[in-house]
Amino acid sequence: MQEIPYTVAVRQDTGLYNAKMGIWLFLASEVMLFGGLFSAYVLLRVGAGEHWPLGATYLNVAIGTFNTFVLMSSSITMLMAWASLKMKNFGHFKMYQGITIALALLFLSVKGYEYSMKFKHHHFPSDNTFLAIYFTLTGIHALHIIGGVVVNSYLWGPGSKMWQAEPERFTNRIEVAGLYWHFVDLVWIFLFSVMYLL
Amino acid sequence: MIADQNSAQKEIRKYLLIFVVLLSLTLMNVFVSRLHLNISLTIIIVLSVAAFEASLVACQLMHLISEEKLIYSFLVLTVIFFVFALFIPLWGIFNPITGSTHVP
Amino acid sequence: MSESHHEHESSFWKKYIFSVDHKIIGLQYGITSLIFLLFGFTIMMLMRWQLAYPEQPLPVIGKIFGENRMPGGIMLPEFYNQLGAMHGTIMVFLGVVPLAVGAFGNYIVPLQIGAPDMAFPKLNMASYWSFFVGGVIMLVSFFVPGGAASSGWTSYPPLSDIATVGQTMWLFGMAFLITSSLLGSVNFIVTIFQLRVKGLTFMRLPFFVWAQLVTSFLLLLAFPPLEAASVMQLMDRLAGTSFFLPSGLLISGQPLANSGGGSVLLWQHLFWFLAHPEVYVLILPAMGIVTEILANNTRKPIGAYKLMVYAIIFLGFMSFIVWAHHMFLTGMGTAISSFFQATTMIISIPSVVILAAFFLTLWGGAIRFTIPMLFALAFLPMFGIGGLTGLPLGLAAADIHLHDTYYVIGHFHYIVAPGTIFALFAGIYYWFPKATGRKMNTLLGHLHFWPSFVCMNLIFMPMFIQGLAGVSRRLYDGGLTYAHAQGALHWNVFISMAVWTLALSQIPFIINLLVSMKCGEKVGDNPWEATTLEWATPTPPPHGNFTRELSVYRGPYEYSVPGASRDFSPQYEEKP
Amino acid sequence: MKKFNTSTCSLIISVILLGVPAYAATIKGVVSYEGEVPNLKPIDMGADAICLSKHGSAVMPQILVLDENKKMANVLVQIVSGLPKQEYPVPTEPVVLTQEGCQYHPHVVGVQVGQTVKVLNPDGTLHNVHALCKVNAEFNLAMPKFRTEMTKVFDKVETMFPIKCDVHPWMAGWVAVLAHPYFNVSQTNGAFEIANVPAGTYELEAWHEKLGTQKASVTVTADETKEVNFTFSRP
Repeated sequence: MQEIPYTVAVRQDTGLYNAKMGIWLFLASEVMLFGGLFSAYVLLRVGAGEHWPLGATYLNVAIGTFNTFVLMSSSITMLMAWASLKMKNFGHFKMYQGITIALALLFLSVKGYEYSMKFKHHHFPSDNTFLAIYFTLTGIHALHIIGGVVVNSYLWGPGSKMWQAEPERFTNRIEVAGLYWHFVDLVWIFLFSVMYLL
Repeated sequence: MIADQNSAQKEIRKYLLIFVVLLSLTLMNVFVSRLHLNISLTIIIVLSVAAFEASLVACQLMHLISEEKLIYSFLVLTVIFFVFALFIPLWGIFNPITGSTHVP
Repeated sequence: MSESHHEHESSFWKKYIFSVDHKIIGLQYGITSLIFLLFGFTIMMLMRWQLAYPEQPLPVIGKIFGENRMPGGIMLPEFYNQLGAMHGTIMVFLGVVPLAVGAFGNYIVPLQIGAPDMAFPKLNMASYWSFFVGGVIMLVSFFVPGGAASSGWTSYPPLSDIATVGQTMWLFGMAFLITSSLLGSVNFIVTIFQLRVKGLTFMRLPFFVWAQLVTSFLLLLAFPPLEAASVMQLMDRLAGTSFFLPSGLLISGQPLANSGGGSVLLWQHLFWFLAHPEVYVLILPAMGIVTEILANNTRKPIGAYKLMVYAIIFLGFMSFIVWAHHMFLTGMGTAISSFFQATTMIISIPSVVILAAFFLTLWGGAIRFTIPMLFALAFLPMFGIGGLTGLPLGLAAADIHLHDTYYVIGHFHYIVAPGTIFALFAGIYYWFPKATGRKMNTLLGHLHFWPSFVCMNLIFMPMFIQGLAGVSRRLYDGGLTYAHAQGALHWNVFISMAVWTLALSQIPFIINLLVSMKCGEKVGDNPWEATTLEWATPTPPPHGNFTRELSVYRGPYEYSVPGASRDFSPQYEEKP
Repeated sequence: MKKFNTSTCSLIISVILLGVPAYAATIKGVVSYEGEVPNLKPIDMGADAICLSKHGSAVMPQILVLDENKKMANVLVQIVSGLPKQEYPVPTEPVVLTQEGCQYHPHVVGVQVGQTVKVLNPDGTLHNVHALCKVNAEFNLAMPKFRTEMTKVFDKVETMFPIKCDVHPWMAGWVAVLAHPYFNVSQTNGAFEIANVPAGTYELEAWHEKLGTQKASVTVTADETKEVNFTFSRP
């Protein structure tokens, strides 16, 4: 009775293993975090009335669209990584996971480039509440991406040794990391539409 | 879910299909935003397309469609409070004390 | 059963400091939060001197605070505001919540559901250390130039946006505390759902576990919006944005050079979206502890257990949609005020249901007046007074007169001090034998209980009188300069005397806590003859908790079951 | 050894003071006001009984203080260009700013960088000194009636910034933090005097909180006293 049950096995009455319930609860709290930020966005936009700038006035929609494609494809490759583990193909997993991390880093560098362009044109968060909420929202989102990259790289590098010892548990870890990553992509879909397109 | 090889191929083909759908919907959104319709119309269209994309990601990629009842209860609870957190502050702005010069 | 978990001789660090055992982490939380409670209490004693004798030098220790805090031993208004803000922050975020959820939750919940440990042990350790770092940041913020945060524990902008650097440290400290609570709540929910032992269905869960489950949901879903709000306030303070600074804001006559367009109400909505569930996070674990102790010491099952479970779930849900009753005076219209007034009235119903169930349990019980029972019994009327005095504040019309007066201070302190903290004392006396194998001394217990009970009332009852007289809260001189307050000023000296006596009456508790660890009366595994699972473990419970196969056969409070051999039939015994 | 050092230092200082007669020039003058005098409403100190009790008669605002022949007080005159670039010794005795009678005296004051400013509160009521400086660190310190004195040092040069009391809104003062000692505020008779000015041509600037600034250039040789007058009028 020493080892913690249901870390890998699924518990009958809930049908889940611990980590999956844990990640879904964490994602629920993330929904509330971005909920708080979007409620701020809505309040600021309504408060600003008509002189709320269109997204396109400050933001380059083309780069934003490209970034959305990058994140969506990284979401798909993350899924492929998990699928290839399910098919016991460790080589494919390493490849797809590597691509996911690379795409995430690409997303961050494009984001960094966008930020530097803003600062070069002297658009700072303190200019108006649109830029303030833009930098805050995308900044928090970028922090989440960095967190995801750290976890994914650990699972790609040292963490993948667990594949030999406990393949089942390692597959679950990738699934859980995948759920987090899809959520980050889901938030970006809303963020991109709200900030760049409206 | 992925029992053997050929159903695996089917799954992967489904994911790629979803990927293409997501890309096209995003492009459609960009196109709609360039039309410069009146602002509330664009908001409705763009947000509903984004919501559809998000549901695609959630149901298919995150397998929410075949998830346990317990996870649904957590998420329903969260969405209720999300809606409250989003719209009550707004209600506060649109319903000021009458007779006071309340500048939002 | 599973592979033997060899108890490798781990170093002192691994075993006690960086431990992943929920019991060690529980004790770490307990010790740290008790120290913070003591520190928060001493801060308030300092404030009471200033309220009782405004602008008179504090004898003896007045000099040690330095010239920019208490020149010549007399307190400055800035220092008083720092003490006020940090008293609230430390007591709520660093004292009561870590004690109620971190210490009791971590230690007792896995034992009561028959689990070897929490679902994610490493996450559990991370949550303690994030709490610890947050606490250190809060303490250090006293010594930065300009002192600690001084715009109340609610830190409303625009005042908090232009405050000194202490406010920025408060925000960083809060970020760590919020992370700690989030990690903790995920851990608790998964543990309660996933690691219940065979036979322990949801309706056989001890009520303490129910209380911790609902509390964890409150923490999980209510804290993130405050995290978002504190990130925005950090942006306001460091990046010069104007989330919470409306345009055309004048700071003592000078227009602020900011982009404006922000809204002060945005912070208040996001803060109170957390803070109201937070105050329920303070009270629910206390209700859980009192239930355990009442059942055990009346030798009777809890009255209407199922009803209480539905009541606490309904209470948890409702606590998310009442927050704007803290904001009746922010210019809200009649529609939104009446909505929140209605939800506030509705939420008082489940609290009354639970309180009534407690009183029902006393009816016809063979009451044993042990020390934990004394505290639990005192909790009932005190929580009753606290709850009932909240009703006028919940009604928008009455709140106009009572908002931000000492009436509010009396109301919530009645619930938190003689309510929650008495329940936590009861919990310490009740579970101390399980944690150490020794019982706390009864005489010292009485010496601690009776004066504390009397002083609590002497402190908080006059606050209602002051509040009704219109004395506002957070006044540096207790209302000295206000004509309407002159009639209630003498109560300040009275209350301060009671506060210092309350401090004296905590000394027996501190002695008792420290001394009984070594030389308290030795007791067995189930000294209180209780029925829940935590008493099935050896004392003190080893790593991995249960040494034998365990399953649950009946409800949590099967006392005086007709036909049973003893007056209690534990959950874990097949035939009582 | 220690004693020897102190004596040599004092020797050197005295030589400097004696041996430098070139600094003897002074710039004097009078600031006068031209045009019809606006009749200002007296300050209503009713909000604080203690402040009210300090004054027998009505208290006129310090924004425009004229004597009978329309000479202006509260005008800061300083040398703004032409001074050699050098470190000036910081005077040891502090500038005293009192809040006597719930008003700042002096209303306008010049302070050298690093010079201590002593703020007094003899009124027996709560004042709070809120300096709205942008270059120096802004501060907002309470002075309850038991805190009769407080010292502050400004460590950066800054042009005129307001000092306000958040308890009494009518109280207002102005402070300028300057790098050199060549400045003076005109008295009630409008007279100002800048002493020990080294020989050279300088540009003077007279500043008033409402009527703006005026410039004048002046050339002084050693031991000379130059007269420079300014007149302000309503825009």
